[in-house]
Amino acid sequence: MLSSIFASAEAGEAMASFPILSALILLPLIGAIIVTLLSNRRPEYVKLTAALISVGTGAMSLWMLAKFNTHDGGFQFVSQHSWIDAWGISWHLGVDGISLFLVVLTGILFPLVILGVDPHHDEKRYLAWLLLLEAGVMGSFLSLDLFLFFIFFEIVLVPMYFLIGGWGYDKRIYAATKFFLYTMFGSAFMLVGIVATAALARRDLGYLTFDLVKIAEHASFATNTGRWLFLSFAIAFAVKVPIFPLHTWLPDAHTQAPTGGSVILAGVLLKMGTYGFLRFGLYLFPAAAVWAKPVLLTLATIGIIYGAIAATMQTDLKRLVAYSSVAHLGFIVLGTFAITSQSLTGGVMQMVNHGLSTGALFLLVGMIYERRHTRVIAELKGIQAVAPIFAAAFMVVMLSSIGVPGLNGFVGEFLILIGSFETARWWTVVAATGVILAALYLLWAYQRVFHGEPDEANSTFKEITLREGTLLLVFIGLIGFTGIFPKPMLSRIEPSVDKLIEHVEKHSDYKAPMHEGGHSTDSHSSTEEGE
Amino acid sequence: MELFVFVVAALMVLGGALGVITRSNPVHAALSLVLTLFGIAVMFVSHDAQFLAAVQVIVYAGAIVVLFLFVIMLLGVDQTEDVNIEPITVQRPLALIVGAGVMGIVIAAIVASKDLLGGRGSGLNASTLENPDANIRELARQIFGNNVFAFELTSVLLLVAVVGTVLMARRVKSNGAGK
Amino acid sequence: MVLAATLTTPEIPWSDFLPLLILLGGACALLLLGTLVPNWPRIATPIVTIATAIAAGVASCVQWNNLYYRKGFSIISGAITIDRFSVLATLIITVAVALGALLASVHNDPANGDPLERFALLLTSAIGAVVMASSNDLIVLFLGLEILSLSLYLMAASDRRREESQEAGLKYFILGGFASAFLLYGIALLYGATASTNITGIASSLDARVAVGSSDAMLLVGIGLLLVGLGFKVSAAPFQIWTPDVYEGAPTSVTSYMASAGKVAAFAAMLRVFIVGLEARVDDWRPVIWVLAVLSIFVGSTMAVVQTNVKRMLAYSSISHAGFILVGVEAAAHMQGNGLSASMAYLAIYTMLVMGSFAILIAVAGNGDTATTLDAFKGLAKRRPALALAFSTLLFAQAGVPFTSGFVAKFGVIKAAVEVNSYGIGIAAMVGAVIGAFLYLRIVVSMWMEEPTTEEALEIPTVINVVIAISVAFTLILGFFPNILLNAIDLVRFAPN
Amino acid sequence: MLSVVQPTNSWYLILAAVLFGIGAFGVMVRRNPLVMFMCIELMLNAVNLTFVTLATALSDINGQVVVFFVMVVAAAEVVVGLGIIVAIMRRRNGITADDLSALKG
Amino acid sequence: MLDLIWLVPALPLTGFLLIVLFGRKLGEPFAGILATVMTASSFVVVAAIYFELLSLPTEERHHVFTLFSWIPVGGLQVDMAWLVDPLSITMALFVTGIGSLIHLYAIGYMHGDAKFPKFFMYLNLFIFSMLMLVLGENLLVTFLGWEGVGTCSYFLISFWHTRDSAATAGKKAFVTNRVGDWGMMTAMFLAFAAVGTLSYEGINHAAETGGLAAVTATGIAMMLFVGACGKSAQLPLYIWLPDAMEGPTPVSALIHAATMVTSGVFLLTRMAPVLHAAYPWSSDVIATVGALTALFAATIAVAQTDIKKVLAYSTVSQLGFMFLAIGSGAYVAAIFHMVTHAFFKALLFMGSGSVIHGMHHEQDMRRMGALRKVMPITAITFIIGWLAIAGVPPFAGFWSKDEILLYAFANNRLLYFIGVLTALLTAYYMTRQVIMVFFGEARWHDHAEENGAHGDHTPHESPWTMTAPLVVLSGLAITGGVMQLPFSKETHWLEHWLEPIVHHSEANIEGTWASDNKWLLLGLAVVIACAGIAASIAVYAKGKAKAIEPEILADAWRYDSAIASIVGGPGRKAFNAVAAFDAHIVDGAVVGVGTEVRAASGLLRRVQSGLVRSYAAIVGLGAVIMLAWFLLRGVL
Repeated sequence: MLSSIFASAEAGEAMASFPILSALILLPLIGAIIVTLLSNRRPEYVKLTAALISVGTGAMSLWMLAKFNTHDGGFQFVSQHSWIDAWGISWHLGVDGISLFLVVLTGILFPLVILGVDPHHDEKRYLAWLLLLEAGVMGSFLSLDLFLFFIFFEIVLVPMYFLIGGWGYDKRIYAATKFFLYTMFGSAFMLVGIVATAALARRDLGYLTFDLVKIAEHASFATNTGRWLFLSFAIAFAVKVPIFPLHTWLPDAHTQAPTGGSVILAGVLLKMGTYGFLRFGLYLFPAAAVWAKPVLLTLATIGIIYGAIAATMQTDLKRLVAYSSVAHLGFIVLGTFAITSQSLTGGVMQMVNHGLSTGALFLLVGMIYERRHTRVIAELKGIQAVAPIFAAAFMVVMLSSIGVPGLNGFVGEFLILIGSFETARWWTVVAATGVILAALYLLWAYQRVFHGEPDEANSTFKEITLREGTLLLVFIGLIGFTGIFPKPMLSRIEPSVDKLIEHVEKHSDYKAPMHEGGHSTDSHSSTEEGE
Repeated sequence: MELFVFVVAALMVLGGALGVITRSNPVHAALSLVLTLFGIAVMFVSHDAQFLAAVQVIVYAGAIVVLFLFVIMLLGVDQTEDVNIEPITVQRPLALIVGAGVMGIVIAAIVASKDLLGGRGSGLNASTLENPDANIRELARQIFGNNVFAFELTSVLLLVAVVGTVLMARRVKSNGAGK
Repeated sequence: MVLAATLTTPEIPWSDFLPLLILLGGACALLLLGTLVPNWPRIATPIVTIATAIAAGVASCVQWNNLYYRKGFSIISGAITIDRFSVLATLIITVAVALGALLASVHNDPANGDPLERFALLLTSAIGAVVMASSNDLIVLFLGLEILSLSLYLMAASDRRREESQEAGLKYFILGGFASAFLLYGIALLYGATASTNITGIASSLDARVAVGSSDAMLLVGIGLLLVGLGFKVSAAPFQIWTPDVYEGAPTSVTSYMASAGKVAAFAAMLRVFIVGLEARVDDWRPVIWVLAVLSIFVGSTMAVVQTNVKRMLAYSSISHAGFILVGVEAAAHMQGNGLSASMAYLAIYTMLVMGSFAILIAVAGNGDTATTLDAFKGLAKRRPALALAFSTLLFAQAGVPFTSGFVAKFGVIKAAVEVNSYGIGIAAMVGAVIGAFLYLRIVVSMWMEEPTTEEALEIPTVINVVIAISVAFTLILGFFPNILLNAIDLVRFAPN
Repeated sequence: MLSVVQPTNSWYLILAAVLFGIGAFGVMVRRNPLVMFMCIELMLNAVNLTFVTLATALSDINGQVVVFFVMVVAAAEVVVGLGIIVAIMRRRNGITADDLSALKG
Repeated sequence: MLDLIWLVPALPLTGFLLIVLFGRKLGEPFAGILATVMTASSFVVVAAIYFELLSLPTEERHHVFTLFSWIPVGGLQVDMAWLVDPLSITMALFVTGIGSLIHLYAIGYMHGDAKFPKFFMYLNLFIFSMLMLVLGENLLVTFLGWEGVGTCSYFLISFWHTRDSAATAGKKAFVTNRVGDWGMMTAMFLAFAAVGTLSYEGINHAAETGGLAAVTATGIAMMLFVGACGKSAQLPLYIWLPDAMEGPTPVSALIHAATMVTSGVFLLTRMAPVLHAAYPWSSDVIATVGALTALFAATIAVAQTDIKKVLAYSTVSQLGFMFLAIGSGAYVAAIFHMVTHAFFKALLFMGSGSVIHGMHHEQDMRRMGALRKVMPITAITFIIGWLAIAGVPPFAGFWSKDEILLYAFANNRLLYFIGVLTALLTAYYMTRQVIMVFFGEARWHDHAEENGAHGDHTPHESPWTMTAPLVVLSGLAITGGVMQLPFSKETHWLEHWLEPIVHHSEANIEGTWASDNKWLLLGLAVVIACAGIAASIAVYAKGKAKAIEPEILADAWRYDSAIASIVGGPGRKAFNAVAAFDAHIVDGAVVGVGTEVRAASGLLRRVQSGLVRSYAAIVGLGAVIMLAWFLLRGVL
């Protein structure tokens, strides 16, 4: 296994002569510094620089996607340099099918936000924070070192805190502080867990290292120790995801954050939690993860229903979308801990899907706010009559969020459910009812906002502008494409997922259900004929 | 005899101490402090620490207390402080707990490990008629021998004291900034 | 002459405690020149002080190198020990002196009289601190502590313009005296129990008397009293009570110095006494350290929550930092792992952080050293963005945000604790850190997200900028490349006894 | 003489402990800084007595040496302390410890 | 020729996309024409394929066309593929056929509507989705169409979205359908878990070869039936269909009569082998639900006064018949009735649409009457439709209904009698409608002021675009029965045609009493129909007896309103309770911690009194406690 990783590392080197992953992190970081240093006199230059840098990062991520070796489930483009050798910490980056699309999504979302959404003051600082944020997010998706992951996971709080607190709405400071402290509280346990993991792994490895792969492959933990360690990680991720009942920071943060912030928050930040569950839950503590399955499945299911119900009753459109995130991420967690090829693949894909559709929803809500300076559903009415195109865009995004086949949301959701059904039958049956509720709260909201005769406040609602249109078109294009032709994604995600499942099976008594052809081989053959 | 000395000295010490904490007039307090110091000095003698006893009388009673009195007079703060009222609630009971507590615990500890202290050790070559300065000699050896570093440090300490007094004593027109 | 014949003085290797001599020399030179030289320029005083400090620092660096060949040794019949530990502490202290002097030089307000004594005291206090850090004898330790404390009392009270300053001085003095009485009593009982005041002597006698069936209540109570005294100096809860008032009252430059050098010296002493001297009784005192650590962290961070004066906030945060260092001590008390180096690293990093933070405080507080309330920081980002950014960096560092030295420090102690399986204290510490973070966030909020109360530009003296720059640079560089520090500090050891 | 019970070292130590306790108590109950300061002196003296007694008990002169140093410290402390007190008293005559509570909370 | 199958869905899709892009420019009527042409041409292709299939021997009438692999993950390999076989082609035929007719009709009906192009955009999208549904090679592709038609129906019901009732109706339809979708998804999960594939072949093959445990099969069947109930408006999920009449009439004709609502029947027929493999009681459940729905809806239809509501309830009722057939194992009959029903119900709907159009959007039958004079074509065609649905020979409805009743009798007498009763009612209420609308005296003058009221108030005949489809359909309604004539085995053309699909699971009633005396039953059916018509004439034309239209029937047995009140009352309360719980309990806990810390801080601050002496006391206290510990360690 390890050897295969290094093999792929070489492959990665061969493919990428220069360390693309490090570049993905450092470019935005440097960009942030440059932007800070630029003079305030020529704001347009500031914006231009930021845009260029983010676009550059996005391009690199796409290039990486192109160069990504589909059939290899291991880590690619691996770059490893010793960093804090005193503590056995190394700058170890790598990307596999699980993180691949999250990285790409990050690479795509940020330029869109930077180009598409204006802060209303202090643009320079705003952009600097955004770029810093991008660096942090990239880092946490790419790190293969526990310590490295933690610091990226943690550093992300700072720019997000400033974005919410500096450019948010009326209750922004409360929301920002809540977000910061709540998440920090979660990671407090993870830090202890990380150190403990390394310290205990030392006994098996003989040397101190925080290297994820080394620990996961070669260290074994006593049953109870493993469970405690898993728990310490789980708390952090559960807060980040967020899983019921640790979710209450999210509505505030999402609602108070500026549009760009919400998009990023929903688009990629939450995924750091679900991603963490995969990478540092299942991969690092397979046995414990299997042990914790029932609890997490239950919480996830509760989250799905609970989030949906709570969303239905929201009076603030943005808050409604925020609660819908709780429900959607419940699906992802469900898929993660059902541990089947389909559910995991679907989970990973759903991370991206949710990023796209909810991100787009936040954009649209932001546009509504730009026009009407309110997000209160009761104050909006009959917008479709005056702005049909805007309404149409909203409709498409909404349908993808509801999970209508042909759009991306469905593929992920369906895979999650059909996969989970095999190992978590009853949870899935209950969770599936969330599909009904999703239709309920979104359609109801849509009806109240867009249908009916517009009152005079809404009758002047401005139709979508060209810039907004193009921005949304990108989202809708991706939504449609992945819905109709998800295979390119799936075929890249699945090998890694299968590898992960094998890993879990190897290190625990868990056995994933097999169908004729089984997961790995069959899928690979299919991917072959796919290319 | 020994017992008698101890009792007398102990009475002086305790009486003085109580005086310090009860006398409402600082001057009286200072004077009762002298009483305690003398009592201690007596006990030093009965422990063959003649040199220390002397220093105790000279430095403490002679210098320090005088300094106290001097300051009291200088500042004219000899007005009495009403010892019967206590502005801070639960201060006195608390103080009692603490004082008695520390006292009790230490005493308990001492009693518990009495056997370590045994009787009168004989290692100290006490001053006798034939060599009256044995104690001083011994002390000197120690101070200028093994403890020479500490001794040098005391000089720094005094330096600080001097500098400090200069710093504090210098009159500055306080332009009430920060008020 | 009879006496001279019988007196045997230990040989004194002057070069081995060169830093001390340099500091002393500096102090004397300062006083003499300052008083004797006619129209001695004001500016010269800080220069001499800083020069002395730097010289001492260099000397200790040299010692550090020499220690590659000698693992550490105690001199002058075991009065003080020269080892990596003491040398590192010395180094940190000298740095603190240099920076403290820089900051103090800003306080040269004519209304405040001739600064000469204040700088002299700075140096003498440094002597005391260094002695404490390297003392191998409880008496020496006590003297060092007194030198340090007396100097600090005076420095705290030295701002004659602000009554708070004197109040702080007196409070500090009375409580300090109270505490050192306890410490001294502890030394006495320890002496009674081990027949020695020498730390290594105590250690050996403790190792020797394991079998003795007799109760050692006296020893333990002695340890307890000792811990009271030292706990007071490191301002560990519940002995932290004096800290906020004194830190707030004292001149800001002095506060910064107290918070750094004072803590370093006290912790160094504590580590040496307990780890080296009282190792045999570790099971008795480690739990107490545990409690003190957790208490300090929570008391510090909790009480900071509702403060409105930034200077006081930092005082409280220093208490919770003390708690974190105690976590390191607790880890070190397991006599394995690297709690020792972790705590020293924390002290080093914290010194730089605190210097920078207080430097900014001075910058904002203005000449009167009075405007330290939260309102004074409102909208600082609008008035001086760079300053605000620097302060935010330092605050986040104190909160333990990654890519800052503060994170390295916290991570270090947590790691040390967890490596020796004391998970409880690790988790408690981290949770406490979360509460503490709120305080830093509050300051950040008022700097970035609120409107300035005043528009008048605030001009910042160059020296302050220098200190801030140094501190921030240190914070960030260490945040990204902790190796620089860690590799060195991992070498920190006590002299083998 | 006829054998009356002799005071052992413990007696002295206990006496010292009592003295220390009284001193500590005094610090807490007295309001006049000078007197509080005297109480601290009491505590120091208690320690001195302890040292001397222990020196005898252990037949080790070092105990007395320590006392010597303690006295120096005490002297220095007094000087400094009185200096500070004087500085304050100059400004606000006749204040008590309780009046010094500008810094709190 | 078969390979052109891709054209079938492609054409409507193209139409959709074209209108999306250029709809505004095309405008009226070209957008409509484009859409119609697209649908019609796709009908032509289907017809061609149909004939090709006919030319092939039975066993070769089964072709799979794979576009690309849609969702391949591990064991789950779902292709975007079409299955061409008699069943799918039959469906495709009448979907596209009737579809194009309705398109044509809509050009006239939607004349002058501001969103004319958008309407046809939706219609084309719907046709596309419907074709995906029927042509799907596996459950998932069908589901794609399934959801697609649902969404389109949502769009079209709330087409006039400024009307709140329309908006609400659309939402209601979507959400209710979602309940069904839940069932269908669960069915898919079960199927995949059991068989490891979602393709019809795979599943049916497993079912036929006993590779599917009875319990699993039952589960799948029941879940599919839940789905079917949603789409095909069976009890208890039918409630959305009557409201769906808020949409434009062509929509009602196309979606809520002819095509979409029958997809449930189609699905169950597709999965017939699974039903067959399931426990017998599952079929009984389906049959019973069907029969009850039929009766239930029929009783309601009796008392409706809205011309479209009557047809809506009759649709529900007729769908009930089809499920009765399915439950009785009469798959062919079900399909047969689905087709004929498509003919005459579409016809009736469009007729009513024409009436409404002529009456300026008046829908209340009490304000009509004697319209046969002013709109003759509509009247005649409508009457043909009426005869067909009433079950009068030789019209199409008669044959299909009779076939169903025959099987029902063989299967379960009780259900048969329910069916007969329903037939009676059907004849009754349809006659009632015809009389109220086209006969009697004209009642529209006396409501001149309230009704739609623009220009003249005298109703007028509709343009040819609307009447032409009526004519065509009436033709089909007359002759539709030929597909499957009971006279001899040979005349069971439809049955032979569908042989490959249903041979395994079709119930065999050879030699049962029913099949032996089918002529008797046939006669009975005729009698029933006539009786119903006669009764209705007696009541409404001759006024011999008083009309029995109890309010409770008009209100659909209060069922709908009951559900509404539950959802709006306790349901809403419960949801609000959850929201409140989240705000106050869950978040309250979090906020609570914060306030607690503050409180503690305030408390500790009071200790920090600024008084040296109390500080000393605290230090001392701490010391005492600590020393106590050490003492204990020492003494013990």
